[in-house]
Amino acid sequence: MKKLINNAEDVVVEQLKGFGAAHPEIEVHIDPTFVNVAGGVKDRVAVMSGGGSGHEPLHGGFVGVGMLDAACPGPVFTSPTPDQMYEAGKAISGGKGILQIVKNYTGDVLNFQMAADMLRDEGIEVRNIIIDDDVALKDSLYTAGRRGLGTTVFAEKICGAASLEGYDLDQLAALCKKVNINGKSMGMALTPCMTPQNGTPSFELAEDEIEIGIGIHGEPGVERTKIKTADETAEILTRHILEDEAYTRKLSEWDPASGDWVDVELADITFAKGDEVIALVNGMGGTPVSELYTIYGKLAELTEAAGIKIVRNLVGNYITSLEMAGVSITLVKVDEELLRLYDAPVNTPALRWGC
Amino acid sequence: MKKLINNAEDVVVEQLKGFGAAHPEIEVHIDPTFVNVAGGVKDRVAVMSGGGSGHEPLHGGFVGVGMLDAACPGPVFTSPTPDQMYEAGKAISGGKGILQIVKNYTGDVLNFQMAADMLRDEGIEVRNIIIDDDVALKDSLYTAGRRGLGTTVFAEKICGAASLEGYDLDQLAALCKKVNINGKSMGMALTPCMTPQNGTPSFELAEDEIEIGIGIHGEPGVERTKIKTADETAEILTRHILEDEAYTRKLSEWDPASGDWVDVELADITFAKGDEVIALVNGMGGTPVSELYTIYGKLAELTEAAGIKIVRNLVGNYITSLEMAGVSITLVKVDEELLRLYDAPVNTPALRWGC
Amino acid sequence: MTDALTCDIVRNWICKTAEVMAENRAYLTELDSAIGDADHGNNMDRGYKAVIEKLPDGDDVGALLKAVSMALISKVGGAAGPLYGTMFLQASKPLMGKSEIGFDELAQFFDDAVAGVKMRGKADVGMKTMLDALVPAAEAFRAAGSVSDGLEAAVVAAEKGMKDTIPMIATKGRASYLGERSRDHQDPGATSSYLIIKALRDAASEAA
Amino acid sequence: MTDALTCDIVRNWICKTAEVMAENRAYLTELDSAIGDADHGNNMDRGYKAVIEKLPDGDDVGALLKAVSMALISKVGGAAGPLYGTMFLQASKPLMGKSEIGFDELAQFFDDAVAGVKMRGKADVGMKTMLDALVPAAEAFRAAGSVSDGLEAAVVAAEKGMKDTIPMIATKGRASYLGERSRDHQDPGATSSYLIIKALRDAASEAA
Ligand SMILES: Nc1ncnc2c1ncn2[C@@H]1O[C@H](COP(=O)(O)OP(=O)(O)O)[C@@H](O)[C@H]1O
Ligand SMILES: Nc1ncnc2c1ncn2[C@@H]1O[C@H](COP(=O)(O)OP(=O)(O)O)[C@@H](O)[C@H]1O
Ligand SMILES: [Mg+2]
Ligand SMILES: [Mg+2]
Ligand SMILES: [Mg+2]
Ligand SMILES: [Mg+2]
Repeated sequence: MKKLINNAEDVVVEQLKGFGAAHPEIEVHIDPTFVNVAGGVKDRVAVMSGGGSGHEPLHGGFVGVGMLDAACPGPVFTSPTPDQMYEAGKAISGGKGILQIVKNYTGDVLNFQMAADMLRDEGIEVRNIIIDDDVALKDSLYTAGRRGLGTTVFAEKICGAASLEGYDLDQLAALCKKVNINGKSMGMALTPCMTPQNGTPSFELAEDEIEIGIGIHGEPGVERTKIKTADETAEILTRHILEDEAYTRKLSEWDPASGDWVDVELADITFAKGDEVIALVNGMGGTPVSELYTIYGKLAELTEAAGIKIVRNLVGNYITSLEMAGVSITLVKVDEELLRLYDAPVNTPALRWGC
Repeated sequence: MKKLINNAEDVVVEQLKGFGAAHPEIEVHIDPTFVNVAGGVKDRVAVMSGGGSGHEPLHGGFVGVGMLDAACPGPVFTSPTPDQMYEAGKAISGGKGILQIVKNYTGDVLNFQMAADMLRDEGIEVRNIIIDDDVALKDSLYTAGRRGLGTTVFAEKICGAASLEGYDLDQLAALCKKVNINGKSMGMALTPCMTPQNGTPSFELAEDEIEIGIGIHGEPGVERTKIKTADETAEILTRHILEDEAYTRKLSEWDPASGDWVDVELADITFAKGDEVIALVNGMGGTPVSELYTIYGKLAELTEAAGIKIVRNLVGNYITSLEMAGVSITLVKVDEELLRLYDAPVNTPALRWGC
Repeated sequence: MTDALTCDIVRNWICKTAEVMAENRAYLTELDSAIGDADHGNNMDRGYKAVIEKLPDGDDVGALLKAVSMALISKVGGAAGPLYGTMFLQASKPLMGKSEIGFDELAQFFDDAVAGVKMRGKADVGMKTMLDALVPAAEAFRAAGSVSDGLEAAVVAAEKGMKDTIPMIATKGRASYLGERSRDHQDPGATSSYLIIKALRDAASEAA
Repeated sequence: MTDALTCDIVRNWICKTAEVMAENRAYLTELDSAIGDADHGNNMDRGYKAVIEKLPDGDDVGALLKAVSMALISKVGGAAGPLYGTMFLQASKPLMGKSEIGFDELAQFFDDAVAGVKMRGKADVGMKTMLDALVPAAEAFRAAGSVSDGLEAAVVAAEKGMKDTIPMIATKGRASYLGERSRDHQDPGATSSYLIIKALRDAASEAA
């Protein structure tokens, strides 16, 4: 296994120590493991997220002014545990409550829910909003539901900006849900990846095979096909996203009124002529950014043909799977509110503008 | 060969078209091939660079406000040709002359020199400054000299800022040389890479071998060893940089007085206790940013032990070799002038702050 | 085999389980790589190592099992952490302060364990999860009428339930993303549940 | 073999070279991958394809060779582009307006070609570059005294010079980065130079 690591068992810790050294404005805690903006949050809602490691820069790279106040990294590809989120929440809580942004994987959801309960016992108000934007998965009745992909990056950016603007916890929870139902993603892989602990590929792919609808944890995708050109690949992902039908599902949410977790029904938007969107062409970690631009070129062509206007774009590695080669596309439909909050200044290790 | 491409022969063109679609503020020209800030340059020195493709984001990703005014991408790993630099120069020239920043590879140097002569014939003043910062190569008498690595990124950032500050061509040429003699780099590879044209690895590395002192064109390095830990790897690169002895060589430079190319002797600095540096931990393309942070952690430890202060840092993919897995380290000694110019606002696809 | 579980037996069960998870780390991870994300063995091994470190002294079975729950919750991660954590948390409650547990309490223990997992994961049998091993085991135990017979029956039922997951199409957890392609693979969580129950039987029979 | 090169022969030489570069594209690139960056064959093939497209009509040998130079400069890239470009540029100058060239002019052509490459690349024989094929070829041609004998001698000398690069340690160009490790590999540029000279001989002998 060829990796720049010291100790496979301890890889997240050694990486976080380097991360802390490079970014003194971010506090790194090892046991339990979490990172947060130094000084915590004053007088506004704190925004936090977390998940398995191996998706860098997500989430730690998005901790900073105008985005996340804290992130909890789990072991590679394994969701973090409630004690991490509990300590992170206590460290950043600014008296106005905490918004947890959670990618929809059973482990992440269950651990964040337990942490929310623990924080609530401490008198801290917590909302827990799930991101499930992976259109590769068609139904929620016979699966754990759509996974959280690139829309997570936009939820973190937009909710971070909104917290600075003074949104309260209810408004922020509603805003986060709004981003989620307006965002759709799909990914593919040219190669598998290898976790340091295992040292073997997460799955096997022949020299002429690719995996469509891949997740970000090295889990296989929904379809395996022969390798395709960049344009064909971009077209498959883009069409799935643009032609995705109305998706309705129940997501578990904390209900302050009843003081319990309730299943709330949510319906995604479907893209239509005239929509304005933010586009993300995301590398899985091992694909050169130059190749991502070819994908973007085709995406731009297809959205234009569909009468959809890309008003902002990101091309690069934002939510990865270690060294996996591949790409995912995310489109988020935006209105004046979402675009204003997206354009607001942000200063994090992996996303910066306006300051 | 698993790549997100359409046509191996045409890969740079398809990538540039996507690049142009993603960044409307940058003009993309296909024949001859170059990219430039839309509108060109008014009343200040224009700063341009270029080189073989496959090192993205270098150089095109650094075109924008406060950095490069134009970049000329050659075919993958092959330096661009004089007609590209000639047309790019004419497109951006703002009447105050052009600074060419050239990585020290025979092909790049010869092509940029021919272009400089062509532009001069058009009455445009041109200076051509070579970056040769790769400490893996010890001597210049029996080699083509040290290669241009990460210091190039800082030369482009700092000279771009200086042009906005109003430095004239002589001052800018002197500044670029100052960055070069204050910067040292060294890289290593865990895996080779594959150009689209060839579709075979640029060299062979066993499962347990790494290549130290690698170049960025898939050319083998200066030493092949057994795979090492991240800390051992970081230590090898850092020691070579910190302990590099005074390096003196002759570099070809245009001499306005004599109106000819002359060999000018240049001596690099050597690092010493008390120095302030900017550090770059650069991924070769296929290495996850998380692993780069482990390298940074060790680098920070070693520089601190040496009494050298890292005052700014960059950790990520800035000058790559396609999907090669590996890392390079660059340290640039800075004074008030270099740091001020480094901190100045920049807005390019790959480097942005302050605006 | 004894017909009541002393605190020492329970402690021994926990230690045996830790050993079993270490031995089967690669095996469970391999099962998870086929239909999941290749970490279940790593997660369970990491979790039970923490359990051993944090195990309290004394002869309070409930306290012992609560400590197991807390350690698993804070160290396993993934889906299995909260699920096994909640399982032990629920099941430990009625046993607080008890230094020995007989058939009725153990039958209740099994039922509470199942209830805890169902509550946390909103799943049920037939969805290709740990419940396919836990539920039949709980039923078999109660039906047997004695601790010794019950544990033997539970192991047999858990093993069968584990094997029964092979032809199933997963509808919960990560494996569900694969739909049809999740068929013909044994569920890692059902496998770790079987191992946990088997370790209990072994601890009890040794005590005889 | 003819003892003067008509413009048609020169044109035929250029076309033959283009064919040879296409045939040897993979071979030259493979040589370059051993001690360089694996593109020399791609560069030369791309360059000579452009040469063919841009070849002017008429019977001016100098104009023909200048066109070759311009096409190579703008399409080969790398080190070889400026080097071969300058080589043809220098060598074409004395031949402007000439529709046929004899021994003296061809000897001068060889010398100017060498001078152009030396001037641009600041290199000389023994540094494991194209000059190790070009220099001996130029000397052998002049020594032979006639075009036909000269070209035969030049091909032999170029081939020997090419092979002589194998044991050399490169001190110029990309291969020099390898130091000792550049030994035991044939220089790609010396190889393409040999191919160019051989194509000239073949074009000339066909004309006989
Ligand atoms: N909703 C659920 N209810 C019960 N068990 C579940 C549920 N989701 C997953 N599991 C169990 O968890 C196991 C996977 O555990 P693990 O691999 O540690 O977590 P993750 O899937 O997050 O990586 C599955 O094999 C399955 O038995
Ligand atoms: N300074 C020089 N003088 C003469 N020939 C050179 C010089 N540097 C390199 N060469 C020749 O150029 C060849 C490499 O050409 P090519 O691979 O096309 O360019 P690059 O090295 O830029 O990729 C070498 O094999 C060598 O023969
Ligand atoms: Mg997991
Ligand atoms: Mg080259
Ligand atoms: Mg798993
Ligand atoms: Mg080459």
